Amino acid sequence: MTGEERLRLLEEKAAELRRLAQEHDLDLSAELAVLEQKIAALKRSIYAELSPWARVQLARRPDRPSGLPFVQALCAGFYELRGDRIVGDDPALRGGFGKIGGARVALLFHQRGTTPEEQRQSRFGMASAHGYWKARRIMEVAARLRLPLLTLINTPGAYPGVQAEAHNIAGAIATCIWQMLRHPAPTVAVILGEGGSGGAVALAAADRVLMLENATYSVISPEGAASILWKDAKFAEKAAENLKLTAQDLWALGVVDEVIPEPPGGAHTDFLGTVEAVRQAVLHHLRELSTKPLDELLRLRYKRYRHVGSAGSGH
Amino acid sequence: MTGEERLRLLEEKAAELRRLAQEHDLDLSAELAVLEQKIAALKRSIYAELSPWARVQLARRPDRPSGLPFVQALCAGFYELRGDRIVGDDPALRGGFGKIGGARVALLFHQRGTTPEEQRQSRFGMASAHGYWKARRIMEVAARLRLPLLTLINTPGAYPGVQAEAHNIAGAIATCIWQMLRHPAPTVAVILGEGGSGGAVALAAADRVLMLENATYSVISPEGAASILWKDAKFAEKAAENLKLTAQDLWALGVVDEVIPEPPGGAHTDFLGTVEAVRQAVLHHLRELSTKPLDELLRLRYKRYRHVGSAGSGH
Amino acid sequence: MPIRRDKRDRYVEIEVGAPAEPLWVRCESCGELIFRRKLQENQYVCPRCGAYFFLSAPERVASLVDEGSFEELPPPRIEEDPLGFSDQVPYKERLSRARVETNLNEAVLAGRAKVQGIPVILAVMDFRFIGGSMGVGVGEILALAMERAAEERKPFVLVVASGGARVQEGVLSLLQMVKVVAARETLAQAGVPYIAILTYPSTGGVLASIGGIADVTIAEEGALIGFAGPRVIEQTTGERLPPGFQTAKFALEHGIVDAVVPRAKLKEELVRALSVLAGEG
Amino acid sequence: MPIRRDKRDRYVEIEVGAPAEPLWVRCESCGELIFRRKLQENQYVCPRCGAYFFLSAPERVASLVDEGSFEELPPPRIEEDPLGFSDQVPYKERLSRARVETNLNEAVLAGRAKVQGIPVILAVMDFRFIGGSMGVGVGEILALAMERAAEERKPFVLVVASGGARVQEGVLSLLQMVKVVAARETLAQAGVPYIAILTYPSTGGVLASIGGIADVTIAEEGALIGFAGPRVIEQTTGERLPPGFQTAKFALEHGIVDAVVPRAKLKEELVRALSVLAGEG
Ligand SMILES: [Zn+2]
Ligand SMILES: [Zn+2]
Repeated sequence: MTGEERLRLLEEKAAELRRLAQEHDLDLSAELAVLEQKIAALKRSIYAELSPWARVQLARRPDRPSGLPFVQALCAGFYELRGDRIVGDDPALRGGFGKIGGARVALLFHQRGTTPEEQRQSRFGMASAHGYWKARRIMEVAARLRLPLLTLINTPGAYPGVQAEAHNIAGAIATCIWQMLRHPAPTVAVILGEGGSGGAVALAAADRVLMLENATYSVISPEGAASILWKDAKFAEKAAENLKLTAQDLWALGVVDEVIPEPPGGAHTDFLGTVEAVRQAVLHHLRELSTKPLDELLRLRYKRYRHVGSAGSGH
Repeated sequence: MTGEERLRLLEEKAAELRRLAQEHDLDLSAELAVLEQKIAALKRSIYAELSPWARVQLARRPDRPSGLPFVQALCAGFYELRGDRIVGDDPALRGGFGKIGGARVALLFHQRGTTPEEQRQSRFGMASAHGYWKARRIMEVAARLRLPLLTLINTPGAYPGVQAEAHNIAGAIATCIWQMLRHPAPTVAVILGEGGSGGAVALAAADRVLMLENATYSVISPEGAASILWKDAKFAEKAAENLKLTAQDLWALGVVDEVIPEPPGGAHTDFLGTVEAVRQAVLHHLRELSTKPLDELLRLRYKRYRHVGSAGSGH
Repeated sequence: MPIRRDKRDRYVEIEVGAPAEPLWVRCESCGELIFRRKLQENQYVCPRCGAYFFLSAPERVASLVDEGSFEELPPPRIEEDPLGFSDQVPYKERLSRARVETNLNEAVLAGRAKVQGIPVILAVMDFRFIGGSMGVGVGEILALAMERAAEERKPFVLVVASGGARVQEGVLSLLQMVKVVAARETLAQAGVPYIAILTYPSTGGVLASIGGIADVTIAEEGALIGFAGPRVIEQTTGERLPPGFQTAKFALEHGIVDAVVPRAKLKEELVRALSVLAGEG
Repeated sequence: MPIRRDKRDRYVEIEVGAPAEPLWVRCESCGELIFRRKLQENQYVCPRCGAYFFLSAPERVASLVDEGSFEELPPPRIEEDPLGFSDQVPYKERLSRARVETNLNEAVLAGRAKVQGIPVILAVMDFRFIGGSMGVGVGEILALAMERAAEERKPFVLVVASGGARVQEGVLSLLQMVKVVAARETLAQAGVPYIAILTYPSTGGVLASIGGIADVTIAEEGALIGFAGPRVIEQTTGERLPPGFQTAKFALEHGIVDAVVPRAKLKEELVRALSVLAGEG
């Protein structure tokens, strides 16, 4: 029996006990406490030393906290902006204004959807050219209003389609990076799930980059790397190890500023707890950044990215 | 016989004399000189006090100096930029870089075309949404390079089409006006032919606005005004008078800074002379503007447009 | 003052009637005869078919602000009829008539107001006043309102209802497009938010200037949003207009507006935007 | 090193051969066997059918600059193989092989040069070097070159020939996209012009960063310009690619580039742009 199977069995037992206790008005709290301790320990042991490949699977779960429900839970009063003012509105990349801890922020985030219908509609969070042109537009609004910018990233990558190319998705991504680097207020990026290549980095050129414990951030999907470099998609697991795409590895490389812990079973087991952990981390960094004058903020932002990967960088 | 008919007759006579002189090797220079003096005097008397409606006709002539040939004659080494980077490239609104009198400038201009094929292709100078989005893009490049901006206007108006609306032509025009007002270098607009409503004003929010003597600048075509206000397009001539659309009237209203004289027969009778007159006027204003620090330039530009039409403005 | 559309949600007839106040009004869309009071209670939306009727600027103000909170800004001094324009009727006479008919001084009404307690500067255009057209007067009122908003650091809210530029003021009205964009830049310089509400109609020079570059753009459900009128497009290009062309939904689908909201929910939507955007902290 | 396309100008096969120097080369497009010297004289364009062959970075430099004017910038010190990456071949070994095969240190060559007397900073990518991919080394060379251009107030010219990011450097290569955009901003701050020349191929993370935001963008006639490769698009979306998809002409028609120029006219085009843009006065 695998760890996950034993876990499921224990969880079923606990549910049964709870039902019994309620139906027959019994006090089984002691028994339940013991069982719940066992469950927690088992979860810890299962998820503590997850392989990169296992984290890739966790990061891709459709029930992973992200998208509009996440933003609505994170903010007091999210107000959405739609449309790039030129081509259309992309449901895969969303944005607007919200208040976090009383402060106004502009937000940009990927929408993957949880139901098949939602996922189809938002193309699993793969934003097209007009999604990134919209992001540019929203960044411009945020710049005018001097609002801090918060991005929440969860995408397999930018959408590879004919219309996307016709509307210059490459230029749109480059423009988003550029606009983020010039943003006249603090910027924080949080990678919630999958941080897939160009589609992720377009929203990740921030003053601070945070990652959830089981999120990934990579130049290419492990499957893609496997089929290009090993000429066989079956080497995805091996590619995942080589790519150093976990939060822990990226923290060690100095690419990520903070790893936000997830509950033992993964973020999807505790939506509100995850939201709260992200809120606290974001507020902490926004507060720190807000003490810096704008010119210093821009100078530090430039320095950070100018030297990424150069000898001597990292923690 | 009308003045124009007499003029044509005299010009035919002069041509005949020249042919005779050449074919038979005769010296007819004295006779020709007298005839040419008569022609010049007649032209002056015909064009000196043209009615607004007559100027509307002159401004619309397809052989009126403007567009790409004008820019190529005006500049040393015009280099064209194409495309809005999102939707496409509009042949009706063109732009790029050139040198005038040794100085680098960015240019934007309408292309009407002279042959029917050219006119069809550039929609008679009616630019669509992507034309104005391209203009925005070129203004952004010019702003980065701190280049003065010169616009050469000759359009019946923005293109009224389904695709233009779908790509937000209204927002594109508004954005061009906004971008011109923020341009971090001197800006000069020259109305060469027709300055038709929103399609013209999108490129006319400049530090200095110049007009050729027989150019027009109007909120609506005389025909449009006639059919809306008089419910009859036949009142176009009357509308033209009421609209105060001539260079002379607009100079008196303080909307235009300089009226550039045309040769007696109209700009189309002397392409290179018109180019040279425009070049001198543009250089004069650019030189004057270049002495002002940027913040004063922007302050004066704001003031000019903030108070247009308010009590006490004008010459 | 009903707004008519054809069955494919395209052609639109604008009728600005006399300011008579009959007890009963006929809905041009469904033919229903509606008790005027009832129509008013329903915010001038036909209770039977949902068709939108025009709202006057004072009615629109009342529908959006906290009761009694609207305080009009002092009107600017401007030179009227700068061109001495005369068509079938002298422009001065048109102005006088519009003033009598609407009980307004110009095609826009601007003032300080509170929206669910949030202080704003609000400007509302009135289509009944020479088609809500923008001449020097409208440009001046809008520019003053935006400058006030920038100074007082209050969000600027504009309700657009305009056919475009005021033809009778010639190029001076065209240049009001530049004036209002210049004033809009002072809002940006001050970091003050600007919310536009596009209604029926939002077209021409007003959409192609101040109406087209808000931070947040909300379309009322019954809005017409476009640069050129449907007739002009058909006549100039011979193109067939697609169903729903230039409707609020069309604008949303083409990325031109942030939301489409029924009239009854407009205040709620505005409050949602303002409560996130207003205030420094 | 021929570039192949199908008859509808779509599918493209990339073949980076060994650096052998046979006397004769076969054109994969028309089958012609061409004398190598002849091909070289024709700037690696098939004299029979006009198909484009790859140009190495040194060949490209020679084709654009005044003879003898190129002076390479000192190479940056960087940590190689930062992730200790190994697939079928360790990354270090791939690097060594590429260096031997190309006689280059990295996939880009940057230096000072003169183009018809106009001083520029020129960077040229080389597709033979691990697909012209951008890792830390390429990012660093490009960033240094742009900083030099900003300092010396010389136009920056970049010839793109890249399949995208260097996969073997993981996220560090992804973040080179940000690095080069940051350096591009220093050019903008200095008001120094940046001209990009897109060749075959200009794709992925290089096009979606430094390649996509030049002041002037010139496409070589044989270029492939796009974010995602044609195969990826077909496999992910099931879409049929239109004829001429992602060609230089496609990019021009969609407003993505300023000009399409045959290889033989590229220097002339560059001179035209530079002579207008270079210099302060
Ligand atoms: Zn009805
Ligand atoms: Zn061949």
